[in-house]
Amino acid sequence: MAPSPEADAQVDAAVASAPDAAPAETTNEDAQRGFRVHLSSFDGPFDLLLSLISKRELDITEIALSAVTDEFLTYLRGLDGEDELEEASEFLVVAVTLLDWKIASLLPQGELVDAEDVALLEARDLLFARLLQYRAFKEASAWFAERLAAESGRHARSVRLEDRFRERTPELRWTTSLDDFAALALLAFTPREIPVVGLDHLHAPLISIREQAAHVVSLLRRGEPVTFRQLIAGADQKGVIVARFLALLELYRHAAVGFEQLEPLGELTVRWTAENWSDENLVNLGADYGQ
Amino acid sequence: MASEQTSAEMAAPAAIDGTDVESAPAGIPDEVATERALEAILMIADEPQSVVGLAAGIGRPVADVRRALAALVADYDGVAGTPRRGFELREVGGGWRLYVRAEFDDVVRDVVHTQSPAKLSQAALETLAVIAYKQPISRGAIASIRAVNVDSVVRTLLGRGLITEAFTDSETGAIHYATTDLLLTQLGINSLDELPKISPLLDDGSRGFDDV
Amino acid sequence: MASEQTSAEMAAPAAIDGTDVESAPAGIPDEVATERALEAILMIADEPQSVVGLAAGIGRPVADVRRALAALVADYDGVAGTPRRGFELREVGGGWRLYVRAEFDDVVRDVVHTQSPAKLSQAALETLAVIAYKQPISRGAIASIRAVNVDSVVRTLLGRGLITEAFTDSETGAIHYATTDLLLTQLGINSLDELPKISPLLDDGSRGFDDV
Repeated sequence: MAPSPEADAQVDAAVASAPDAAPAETTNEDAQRGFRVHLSSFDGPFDLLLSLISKRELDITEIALSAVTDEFLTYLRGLDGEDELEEASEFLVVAVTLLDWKIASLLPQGELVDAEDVALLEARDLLFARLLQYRAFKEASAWFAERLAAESGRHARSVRLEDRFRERTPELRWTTSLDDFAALALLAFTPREIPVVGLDHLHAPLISIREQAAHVVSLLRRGEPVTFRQLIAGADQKGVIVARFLALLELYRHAAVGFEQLEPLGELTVRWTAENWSDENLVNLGADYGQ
Repeated sequence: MASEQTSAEMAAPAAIDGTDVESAPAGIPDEVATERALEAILMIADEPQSVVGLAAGIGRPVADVRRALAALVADYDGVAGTPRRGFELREVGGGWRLYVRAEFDDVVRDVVHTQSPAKLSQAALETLAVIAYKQPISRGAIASIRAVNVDSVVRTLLGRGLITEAFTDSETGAIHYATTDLLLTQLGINSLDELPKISPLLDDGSRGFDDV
Repeated sequence: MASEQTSAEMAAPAAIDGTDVESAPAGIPDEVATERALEAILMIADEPQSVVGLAAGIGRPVADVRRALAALVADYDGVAGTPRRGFELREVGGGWRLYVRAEFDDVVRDVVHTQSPAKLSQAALETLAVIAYKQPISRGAIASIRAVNVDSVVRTLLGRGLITEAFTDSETGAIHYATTDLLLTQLGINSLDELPKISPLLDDGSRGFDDV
């Protein structure tokens, strides 16, 4: 089904309310706690930036994600503990979505070099819809969180069956073999959740940020500046690219790398800037992401 | 089997009616007896009781059971001069169940020590929302909406019993997931219709993304 | 735990005791509020509740609680024109608990019979496996391994005689559970030593999830 006018209206309403007076729901964290972006093409809250992009009042190609990222990392340093994790998580999800969008919008895909190409426009429309969808589900998730929290405080009657009724329980039919039982135990003991709040969606579990960071570090430590394009050369999965991107952010946080981008959308050059780096640093890298 | 049981039990309420009439001079109408029998069943119920299941259990027509449940809700809520009870009857997760009334949750919390599981992460919540609105949906389709790998989160949700494997696509072999009644119960709603409406947004945007 | 609350609220009843009429501006005497709070606790209490425990739980004098319990018994029994409920409040073994009223036993038995599955659910089996390999283990510890609330499942396993309460930790008051000989019999082994060795946590959890 194509996006209906009604749908657009609803999105606009949701998005428009975000920057200032979001009623205590999803969008308030950016708007009220206030990560702001200061770019030549835009100056204001991050969430407003997203809103404008989704309303197509601002071109994604005008935005230098690296600059936004730089600002965000600076902003993060002013936060502590849980807030930092929460916001980092939030930001990275959106950044990955935007990055994904940019890659699909900007990078030549086969012959589709011409930005006016109809097919490319369609791809952008789809990605645009996808960002809207992402925001819609994010808002819905706030409702889920609220309901689950409220309901977890409720108490339903659930008591031990009185003995006189227990005798009427049908006799147990046991169909589990010893081996199946052991397999069930194994299944039950298998950790279901990486015990880091809210960050397990930032990576594909099969790709280790630490491993990718090791690769990135080995390329950079040769001393020559390397472009991001070179860093992701040969990466055959989107997940690997994302992991290397995240690894770079981590390395930047450790002041091990510096970035240089001469013009918007120009080549992103990464330079090794660490003064005393030991491979031990690598061990902890990506720990935030459970990798 | 259900029919056999039903006929067997048809006798019971009748017998109860008889004894009640003896002890209550004015005579107790059948519908009141239905309410009392429902109360008894709800007292031992471990999970929400469907109207149909209750009707079969006490051998009464579904319509009677519905009426009696509504009367009990009003009774416990104290809308007709009766005391507003410390408990209430709620329709949640596809059935009826007795709950402590919300204003007594704090009092009760100190007495019982229930083990509540850890809160869901933001990622899990968002994935849950995607599944709730788009079910049945494959993991690949979820991942393309969320733009990230969702395997571990889906596992968490499965482990919590909030989603279930609905079916496996015979062509692609992709497992499709749907939400469970347990989710409804934990949300405190009775059906998916009670989810907030955001559906107009959700029908596009998935086109063109491979259902990996 | 409850002591702070108790001392805070102990003050109120003292003042109220003789002045029931006066202290009911909203039309609800405190006595009635006590009944409602007791109702709430009794609704979810698994074990019979002692009068002293109830008094501490709601922060009222024991005498008030006794009076309120007697009023509730009369209320549910319908002696004063109220409906005779499908449940009753009885003092058993030094404590108070809600039970199904005897005349509804037949209806309830049939419902129990039709509703109780003859096979254990996947959740129950997994919980049983956790207990088998980690016994003795508390409910909290099981819950944290399973990442779900296991109260009802543990109750099922207890009811089936597959597990038993091994001991209660004197410090935390947490009940620890162990498996019974019945489980060994069902599994066809003579002792727990014959359980196949598993290496917990060796598995990275991705096995079986790598489709799609």
